Amino acid sequence: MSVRVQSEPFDMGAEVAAFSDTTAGAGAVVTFSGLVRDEGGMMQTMEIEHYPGMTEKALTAIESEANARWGLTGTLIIHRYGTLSPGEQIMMVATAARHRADAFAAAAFLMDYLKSRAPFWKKETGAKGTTWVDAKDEDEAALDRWSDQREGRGPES
Amino acid sequence: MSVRVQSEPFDMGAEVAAFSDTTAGAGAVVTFSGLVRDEGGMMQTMEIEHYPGMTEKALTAIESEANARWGLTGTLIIHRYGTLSPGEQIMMVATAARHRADAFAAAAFLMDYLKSRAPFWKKETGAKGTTWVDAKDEDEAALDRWSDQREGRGPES
Amino acid sequence: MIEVLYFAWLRERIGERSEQIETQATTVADLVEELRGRSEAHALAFSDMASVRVALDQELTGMDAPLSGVREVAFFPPMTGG
Amino acid sequence: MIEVLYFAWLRERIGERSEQIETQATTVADLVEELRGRSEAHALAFSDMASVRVALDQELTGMDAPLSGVREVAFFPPMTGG
Repeated sequence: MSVRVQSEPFDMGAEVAAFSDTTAGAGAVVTFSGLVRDEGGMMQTMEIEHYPGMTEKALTAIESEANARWGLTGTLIIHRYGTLSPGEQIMMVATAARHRADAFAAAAFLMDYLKSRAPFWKKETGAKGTTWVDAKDEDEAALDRWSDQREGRGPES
Repeated sequence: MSVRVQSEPFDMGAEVAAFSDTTAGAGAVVTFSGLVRDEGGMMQTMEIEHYPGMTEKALTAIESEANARWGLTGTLIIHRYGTLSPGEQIMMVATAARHRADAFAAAAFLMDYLKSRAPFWKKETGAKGTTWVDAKDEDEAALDRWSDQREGRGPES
Repeated sequence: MIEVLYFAWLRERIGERSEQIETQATTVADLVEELRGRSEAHALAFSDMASVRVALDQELTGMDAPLSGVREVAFFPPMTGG
Repeated sequence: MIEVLYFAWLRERIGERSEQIETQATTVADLVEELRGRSEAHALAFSDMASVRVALDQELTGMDAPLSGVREVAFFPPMTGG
């Protein structure tokens, strides 16, 4: 388990390679990375604000919950804050498990929780000015699918 | 869209980095990689046989179907054949989309089809001898969830 | 004495990152009522509570949560990470 | 004349990667019946058809598929990629 909150860019390729190397026994590794969309060249910058102290706690809690729900051999969360340009990596999660269904479910779970339960706020500056990104109803709704105590297991890897 | 079938190892980190760089407009990138499990040190080698000619066709068809079902900005499939050692990467898929639900669903779809519909066969050599890996009923069952013409859209990225 | 923190557009509307507040409020909702009285900017920031979330000592909670023993209260809009 | 290919344990049991076959069989099932007669190894390889899959000209199909115009027939166990 590992959580990093940083303003510096990270090297997705190097992170994935390092993560895969450290997950002994894994048969399946899933990664997700979120990028600043360029919106057809209309987006100029994205600023990400966070709540230092709470952010690390919230991410660690989310990661612990994923590890409690699924048989994982490794998890990683990296999230940036500060000013980002289109095409830049905002964040990534990685999950490793013996079987692919666990790795997929855990990565989707981490993302759903991270979207709506970790204290980050995005502000976009584009051709139309500067606006705070609104939370989406469907992101809140996405959490409902995890409300069962345990997920049923899917196909094995 | 890109499909590669090769005996050589690939550099997961470099592949992910290159893939992310080429998916203009993407907000979400999901990757899956399959590794040879070490089975607590009991696994010695894995041999992967395939059907040259049909393999590339089958993977391209699977990739085209994923692109038809979801709004993707990029897909990549790499699958190795030949003799592999524990911990080595067997294969990877990557999907890029504006929204995370599409990227996750497409990656899971590619994996489910690739498991049971691409002409690869695995033979494991371990402490107990050499055996062909049996297809799993749950892998066949996993295909059922994609039998609807189109998947409902999940939460947006 | 508790420390009240603001993030994102709540911070921008109120014009402060944090305030030290001496209060007798027993719940978050009581505290919000008090804060509204501090300035027009505060009143505006807390005018639509459907768009405000609260954390007590860095744990997400609800507006009816009790304040006893709490040292840090944070107000912010719904989170948009990922 | 069609080319018949074998993969994985079908290849190992039959002891050949491919065979050139002159046949009048009209379906895959007919061809399998013919192949069974070629040797004991063939008969053994095709003894449990629940574990055999077939592709005609590199397209996955079923045992009742017609052979007309087909140049390449491949037999193999259920696939285990990924």
